[in-house]
Amino acid sequence: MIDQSPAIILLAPFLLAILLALLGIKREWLCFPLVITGLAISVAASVVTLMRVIDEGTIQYLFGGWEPPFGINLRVDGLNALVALAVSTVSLLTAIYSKRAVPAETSDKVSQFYTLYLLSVTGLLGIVLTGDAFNLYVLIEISALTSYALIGMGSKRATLAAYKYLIMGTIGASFYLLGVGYLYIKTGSLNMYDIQEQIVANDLLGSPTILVAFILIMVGVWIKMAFFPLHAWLPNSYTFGPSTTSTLLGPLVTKVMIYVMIRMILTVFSPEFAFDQLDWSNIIVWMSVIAILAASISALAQTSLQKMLAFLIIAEVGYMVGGVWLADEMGIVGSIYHIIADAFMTLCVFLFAGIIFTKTGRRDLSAMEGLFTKMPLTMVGFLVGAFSLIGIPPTAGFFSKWYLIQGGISSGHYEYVAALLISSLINAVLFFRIIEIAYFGTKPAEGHGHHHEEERKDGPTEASFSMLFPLLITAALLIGIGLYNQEVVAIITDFVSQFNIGATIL
Amino acid sequence: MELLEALSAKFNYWIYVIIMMIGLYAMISKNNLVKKLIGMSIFQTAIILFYVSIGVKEGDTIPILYHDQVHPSHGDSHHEADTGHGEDHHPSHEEIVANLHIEPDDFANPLPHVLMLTAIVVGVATLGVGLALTQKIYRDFGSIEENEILESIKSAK
Amino acid sequence: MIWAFDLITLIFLVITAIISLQTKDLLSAAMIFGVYSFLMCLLWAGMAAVDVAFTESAVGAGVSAVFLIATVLRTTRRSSD
Amino acid sequence: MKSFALIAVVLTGWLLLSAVSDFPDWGDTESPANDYRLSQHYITETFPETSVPNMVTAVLADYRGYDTMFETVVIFVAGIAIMSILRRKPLDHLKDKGKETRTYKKDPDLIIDTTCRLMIPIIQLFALYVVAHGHHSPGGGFQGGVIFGASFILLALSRDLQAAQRWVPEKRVLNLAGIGILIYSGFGFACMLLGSNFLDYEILHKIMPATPIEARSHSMLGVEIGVAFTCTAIMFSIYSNLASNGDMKETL
Repeated sequence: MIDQSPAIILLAPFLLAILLALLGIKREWLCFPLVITGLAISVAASVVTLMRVIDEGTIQYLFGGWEPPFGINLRVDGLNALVALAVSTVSLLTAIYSKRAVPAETSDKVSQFYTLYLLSVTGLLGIVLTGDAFNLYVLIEISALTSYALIGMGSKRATLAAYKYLIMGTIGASFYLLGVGYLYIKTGSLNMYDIQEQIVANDLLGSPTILVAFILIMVGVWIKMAFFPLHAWLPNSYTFGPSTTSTLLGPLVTKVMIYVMIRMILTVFSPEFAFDQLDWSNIIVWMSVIAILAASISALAQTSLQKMLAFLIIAEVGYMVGGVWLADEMGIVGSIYHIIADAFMTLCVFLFAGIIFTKTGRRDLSAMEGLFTKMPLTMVGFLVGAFSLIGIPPTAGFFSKWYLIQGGISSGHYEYVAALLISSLINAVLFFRIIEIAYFGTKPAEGHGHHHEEERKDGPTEASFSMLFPLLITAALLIGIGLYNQEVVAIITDFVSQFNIGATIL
Repeated sequence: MELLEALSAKFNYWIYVIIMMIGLYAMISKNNLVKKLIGMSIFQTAIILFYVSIGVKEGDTIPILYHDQVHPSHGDSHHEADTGHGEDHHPSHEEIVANLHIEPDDFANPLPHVLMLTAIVVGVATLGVGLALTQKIYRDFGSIEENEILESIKSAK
Repeated sequence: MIWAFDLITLIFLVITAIISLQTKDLLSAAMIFGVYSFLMCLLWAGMAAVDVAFTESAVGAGVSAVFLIATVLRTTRRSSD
Repeated sequence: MKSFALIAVVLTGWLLLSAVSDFPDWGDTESPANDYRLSQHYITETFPETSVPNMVTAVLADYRGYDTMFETVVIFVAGIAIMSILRRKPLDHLKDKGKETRTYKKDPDLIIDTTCRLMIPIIQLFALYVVAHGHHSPGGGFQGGVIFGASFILLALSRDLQAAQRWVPEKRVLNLAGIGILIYSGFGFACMLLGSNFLDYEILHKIMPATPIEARSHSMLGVEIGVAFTCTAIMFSIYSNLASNGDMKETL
């Protein structure tokens, strides 16, 4: 059974999604346990797989027993295994949170919601694990279609946001598909490693078709990850959808797409092609600098908590894209570490936003008045997430920024370092504003209409256990990933060092 | 005539780009939500056209083995006469394979076809979800023109 | 594959695509989209991609067009562009 | 927006066209895609390895069976997604009933009714043939499933939604779709339980009266039937949601 662990990671949520679709319609109480079972198996399988990868190196899993170029395989190395573990853990924590939120927000469609939820996770895990370029497209579409529906189940505005996401997402996925087609016409293969071998064997790196394929895949993936000028679909989708949706998709979709970008650059096109031959590093790092600054400043202008967090996601995407295109080993290590750290910090703040929304029914910042006294534990969880986003040690966010800045300095991109620092400063302003409202904002509220407020303000007491538990676990994980950053980075460095990125620079 | 032959060598690839750009333009610039979705379908079928064009070979046929390749006993009348009419001889899989001669250039490349079956299905799924969203938007906002919807959101604020 | 057939179908494809997107009446747009899909299916059948053509004739020209028409009848036929 | 769209489209078009001159000629048998061992293997080895003459079916259901499973899931997701977006509770529908005064109940037209009555069984029979004969001729689970679904759509179009729903009520649709995927993945999980990899049909010869190579062929048929179940159910489900605007009452 150990041999099957890479497949079980994604087949467990898949099988339970189908069982849930069959059994859950009439028995709503079954939904939640099934979801938790599926995701818990998935997390366990991810842990086993990660252990195996550390012990044995790259693992292959052949579907149908066909050798790679003929069949589809899962190929798990240090990068995949870590990201898969992060994805399955985040989705498990979100699922625990959803216990009360989903029946409240999608009253009569609980089983459909959870089916889509599990299939969305299946899609994301499949994207992370697969070794086949076309299979990646199919799974991108699964995760995209489920996202459209999960968002579209929200309020009136959410439907429009989902439609916009559908149009943009389809353009992105189709560009990716077209890029794979351009690779196929030149190499005749679809397996990522085989494409790489064919490119080298036939000396195709100078071919215009491969160049166009690279541009198409990059643009497609950038649309999907909401890289700054192509981000239009993201803020409204994550603001108006049900809170469980944004808690699941916010931390995962963009990070998984960044994983796809790294995988494409490192494995399919090779760093020599992407970084040395093209020499676009300067342009794209500047683009990411603009992305970070523009998104951070837009975040300052928001009055709604969810929307502010959505813009922060866009800024974080800028960090990671920039980090990868520093074309420096440390930068890429930092980006990969940031994928994992950012998944958990975004989860942390989105969980907080979800708790506030279910407790108060409001999305604006003033909903947080006086929460320190009313929901102390929730605020502790939130503080850890906020500190991580700002980059205060010993949280994971500090270390990921540390590695990114080191990469920026060693590759000489000081504009990127400056943008990171400015964005941290803006994050500090943003979160201290919230903390201020939550800490001091209680007095004016008590000032007027005390007796009248009393019954209404009864509502926001401490969040229920099922909501608090994932938040506190996430907060603990953030500190844990921060404290054990050496171990995590060792796995990542092990993976990245085989590409000799530092050596090829200059 | 030779000019046309030369033109037709890459003609498929040119036209696919043109159709795709028509679709893309509609997706970005059209105001009507249904029109955008029609544009999206055109955009996706153009990509399918591109893939299918990759798999074409000069003088090929459909990627299904000929009947008499797979069932040699039916086609091979001499053989039949030797063994006699009375018993029906069904050759085993190994026997057929041993006598099988397949010339790869006779058949179109099946791989793009397989991929595009998936892409067509994805296309209709996306179209369906898009249409469902359109109907929901019409139910909520009473319009399927993007600018009217945005105005009604603005005036509601 | 007969290249003349291919050429003519391709040109018709471009024409139907443009007409389908330019028609102000959405019901006709949906119908012409069905024609477009059917031409596409012919083209693929000509290129020996029978399975793809079969699927497209069932899915693209058949079911997709029905879905589009259903939506048009459930919303509105008029389009501003 | 229009000028921006034009610039984006022209740029993309130029980018795509710039690579066309680098492509191998259309129909070139020596092009990398056609000449590489991948497509060669699929053409020459498919029959020896799976005993299915239709290469597309074999590659679809066996070599790339994992892809096809998720393709079926895409359909399934679309069905569930449309239901979750559009479906409303009957109560919601009653509220705004006042707005719509059109009645959709129509008298069955004699010609349409009779034609459809004659056509639908034939269409369904043809759909079954397409599913079952996918190994030897074009067709398979998707096409057959869509055609079968289309026969119900035709029934709903020619009479009304209720007539079709007598055959496929909403609950049965969802169950059918789930069972379809369960059949597909069931073959995969059965392989896993017997100690092989997911979807490695060869191992199924232990529980099937067949040789390992025949086991592949038979499993493909089973898998295609699963696909057909899902396709039939979801195509009708999408139609009935879209045509009734989510209330499952009135048809077009």
